[in-house]
Amino acid sequence: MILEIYSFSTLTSSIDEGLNSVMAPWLVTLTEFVIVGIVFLLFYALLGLFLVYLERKVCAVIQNRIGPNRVGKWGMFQTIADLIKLLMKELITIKNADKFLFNLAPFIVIITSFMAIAALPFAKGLQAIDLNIGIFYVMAVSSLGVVGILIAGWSSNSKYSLIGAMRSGAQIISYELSVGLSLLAIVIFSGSMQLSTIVESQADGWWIFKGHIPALFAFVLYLIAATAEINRGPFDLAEAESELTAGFHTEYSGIKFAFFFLAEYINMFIVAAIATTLFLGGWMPLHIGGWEGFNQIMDYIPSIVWFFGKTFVIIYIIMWFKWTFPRLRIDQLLNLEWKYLLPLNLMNIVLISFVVLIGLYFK
Amino acid sequence: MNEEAVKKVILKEDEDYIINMGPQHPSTHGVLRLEVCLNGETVKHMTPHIGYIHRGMEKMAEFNTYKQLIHLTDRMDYLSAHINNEAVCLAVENALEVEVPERVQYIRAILDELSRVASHHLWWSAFGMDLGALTTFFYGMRDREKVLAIFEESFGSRLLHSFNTPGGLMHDVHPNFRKHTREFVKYFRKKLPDYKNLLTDNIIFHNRTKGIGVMDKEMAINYGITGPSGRGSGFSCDVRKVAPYGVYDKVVFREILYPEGDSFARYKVRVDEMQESLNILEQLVDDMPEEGGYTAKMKPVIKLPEGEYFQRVEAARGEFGVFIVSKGEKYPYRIKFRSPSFSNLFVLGPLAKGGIIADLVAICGSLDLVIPDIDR
Amino acid sequence: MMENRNEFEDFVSKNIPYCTLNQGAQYPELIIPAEKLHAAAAALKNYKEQPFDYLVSLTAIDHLDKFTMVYHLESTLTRTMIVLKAVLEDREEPQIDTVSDLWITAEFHERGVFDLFGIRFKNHPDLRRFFLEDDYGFPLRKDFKDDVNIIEYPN
Amino acid sequence: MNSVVRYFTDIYKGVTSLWTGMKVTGKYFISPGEIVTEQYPENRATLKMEDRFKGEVIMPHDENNQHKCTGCGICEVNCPNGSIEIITKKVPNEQGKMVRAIDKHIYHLSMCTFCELCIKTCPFDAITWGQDFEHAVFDRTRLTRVLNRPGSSLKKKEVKS
Repeated sequence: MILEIYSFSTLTSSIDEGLNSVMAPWLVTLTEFVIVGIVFLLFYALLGLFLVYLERKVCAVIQNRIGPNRVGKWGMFQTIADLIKLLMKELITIKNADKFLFNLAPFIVIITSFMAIAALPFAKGLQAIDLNIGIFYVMAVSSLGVVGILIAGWSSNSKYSLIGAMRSGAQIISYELSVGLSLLAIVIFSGSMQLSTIVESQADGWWIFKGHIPALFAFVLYLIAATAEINRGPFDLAEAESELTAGFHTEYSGIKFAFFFLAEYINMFIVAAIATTLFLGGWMPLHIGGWEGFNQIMDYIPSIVWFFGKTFVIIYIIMWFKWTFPRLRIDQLLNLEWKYLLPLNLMNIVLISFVVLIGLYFK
Repeated sequence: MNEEAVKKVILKEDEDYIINMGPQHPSTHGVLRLEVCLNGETVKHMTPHIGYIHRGMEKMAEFNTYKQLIHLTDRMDYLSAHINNEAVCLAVENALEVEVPERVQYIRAILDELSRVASHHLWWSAFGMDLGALTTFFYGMRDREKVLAIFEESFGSRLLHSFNTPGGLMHDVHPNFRKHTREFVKYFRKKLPDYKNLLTDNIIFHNRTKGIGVMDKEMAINYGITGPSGRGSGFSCDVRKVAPYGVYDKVVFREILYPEGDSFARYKVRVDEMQESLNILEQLVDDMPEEGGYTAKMKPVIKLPEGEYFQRVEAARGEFGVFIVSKGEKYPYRIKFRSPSFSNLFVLGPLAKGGIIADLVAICGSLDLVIPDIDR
Repeated sequence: MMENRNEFEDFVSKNIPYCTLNQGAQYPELIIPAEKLHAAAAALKNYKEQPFDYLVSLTAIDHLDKFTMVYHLESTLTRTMIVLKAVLEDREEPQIDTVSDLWITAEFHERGVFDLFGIRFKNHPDLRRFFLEDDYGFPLRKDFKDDVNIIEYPN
Repeated sequence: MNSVVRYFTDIYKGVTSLWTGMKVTGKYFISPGEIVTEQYPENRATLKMEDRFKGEVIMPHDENNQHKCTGCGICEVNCPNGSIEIITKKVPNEQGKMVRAIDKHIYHLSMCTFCELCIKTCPFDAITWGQDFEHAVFDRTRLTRVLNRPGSSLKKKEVKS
């Protein structure tokens, strides 16, 4: 089993006890809220900056380039420089735009992605809130982001933006189904919707191995559908820079644009983290039955390293999609969902139910 | 409201959802404005607006001598500048009945094919990018750089090398020219499978281009669509075959024809043409004579005998024609450039009709328009 | 260039009797008066043995006393190229029939010619300025003076 | 049944075609091979332009501050867009006769199209291409240059042996 020294529960509980000893319980809750909020804000900003940097480096290597290399060693501070630039830029007010909604939209997008992060189990004992319907919550919250995109497209009084927003709406509503169904596969396997329970259930093997073919199938379907849901890769129709210049955020500038940009990358992290948690064992190390020595070595790697390692592998795959494929057309995109992904997913669910019922998976 | 009035309201022009693609738009590849009238995402009709970089080249050419106006033709289709130069040079040489050395003809043909490959490289890159495959851009540019390096070594400039002059070339090619051309052919043959795997065989790419913007042969001829776009509709319009100039009657090559007439056929024509150009290059480089000078003897001031001269060549985008009217002076009396992109542009409207915006972008990319070539 | 020249001459003398057929330096030239243009063009387009269905180039020449419209036509069947010339005597208000109903590509070339020469094309579906503003003048006419950007070329 | 088979073969073909595409980019990710990026300001020292590179028109001067330009004005006539202006003056030669000599050879780099006609037609090979390409300036007038250096004079023709 995973080593106790890497568990964050000792740290968190000691903070809790320390606070409890000096102040009233309601004040403790409030303080903890504030601490968690600040930690997540910092994490959010740093992660977003890092992901942008990572994407630029990955695509540069794929395209025989060097990528950012001016600010700092290997261009490490390039994204920070970009952020400072975006902060200093003018916020252009759009003529005849719906001012209130126009300003509200970036916040909706960023808050929803922020909320989804709260339920993710990052490491043993490091989870802000462990809901008993964790998957359901994450899915529900992350699909709220489309509301922000729709509002952004509608309120900015631009024809390109409106088309982009409408595309995005159609896309996310349909791909939501596939994402849900492929996640349902693991819910059936593990018999729980609580993220911590799902992770615990993978202590002796990840679901992608234990669930063999149907789980692998669900994983692939999830990857495709999730890429579509975050408006990325070959499915970036809402932005589609060669058709709609920049889609729904055409009219945004400065930090408001940065919010959309950041939210897109955080959403990528969220879907990768969900895939990690559900299919690849979350923060669980790689264990192979019977190889005791190997398993023990794996245990020495901290759980947080496992989690982020797996997440970034999936993030790399999503980036790999984007930098390889041409963009789909809107009708083909919907065809792919309704004619291919959804039927396959439904078949897979039936298959999994049988597998679980007969007990054909590795326990 | 009665039925008539309702109809009127629905069909009212002001109610149309009109978006202006361009003059600054990533997929119009220059200052072209497409006024697209939409119904949802479906294109109801599309009107191109041009003239944003009209420089009056035909008027300017009336005040330039035949040697001076060569540099103007560079600035039309800047991606195959050499071929445009050659058209004017051939027209003047034919008018004066000057025999240019065989070596010059070979060098010109090699440069033609190199320009064509470089131009198709850029088109391939940009077409991939139009469809959202961003990596193609860098792979295409990477390979194009090799061609440009050859140009730079011999002519000192990469894009607008006014290297032709009536009677021959400005100066001799670099001693390494032949070697580097051979190296490029070898290099690019190795890279062609990447092109195939990355885009040509891709299922998403097939879905985006197959059956999109179908133009039959009749339509292509009627609209005067030439070059790879015309040959994608089965219109045999390769000037190198139809009216051979230079040494093109001495080399063996295939005119690429695809009868389908959709965007994918146009794509295939260009990709196959790159390969065919490599075959031509191999033959030309082997046969190119070592001796023979680089220019015929020409008078310092060229005066064309009175008359009208028409010369056409196969540029990378289609048939490039020069029509010179001379009154026996050192300046042309009237000069007309028949540029391929000008004719090719206007089929975009009929082809895009009924498709959606993404199709419009795909068709526009597959026609391979160069805007300065349209505006002149 | 042209193998069946005799046949072509017969065809021309039968169907386009009002034209003068020159041998020309490069291509055979048919010179016709402006008002007969459309009939001649239609006859050439509908010539059974070698239909001149591909309009390569369309342009005008300003001869100071008259305009000449020049049409380069090619037959995609036999790859024969001819030049059709229509002479417009009236330089003040030049008018000529459009051929855009025969070759659609002519519609755009004619718009270009209208823009730069000021030749009006009768029955043209959409005759508007192409490159320049509406009040610019016709720059490819030899007597054009640019009042705004006066550039004198050193001749 | 046939359509079901076709449905699954379609999926199979599509996935394999996507995988071949991903293999190409994956291959370049693992072994990028040649990196095309030019580290421009850093590689100034090693950046060597081709000998024939057309950067600008220059007039070579020898160690005695002498050039070969006689001020004949052929380059000015041949320039298609008036990038060259020649201003001549009269100077006395050894015999005391007043002869024409170059005062200022003005070259407008901002208008030059690099067509090479001036260099090609110069009967004395007085001007040639310079390889400098860093012409970015904040003021356009700084692109107007006087090619002959101040105080320079015409080089005497060597007697051919």
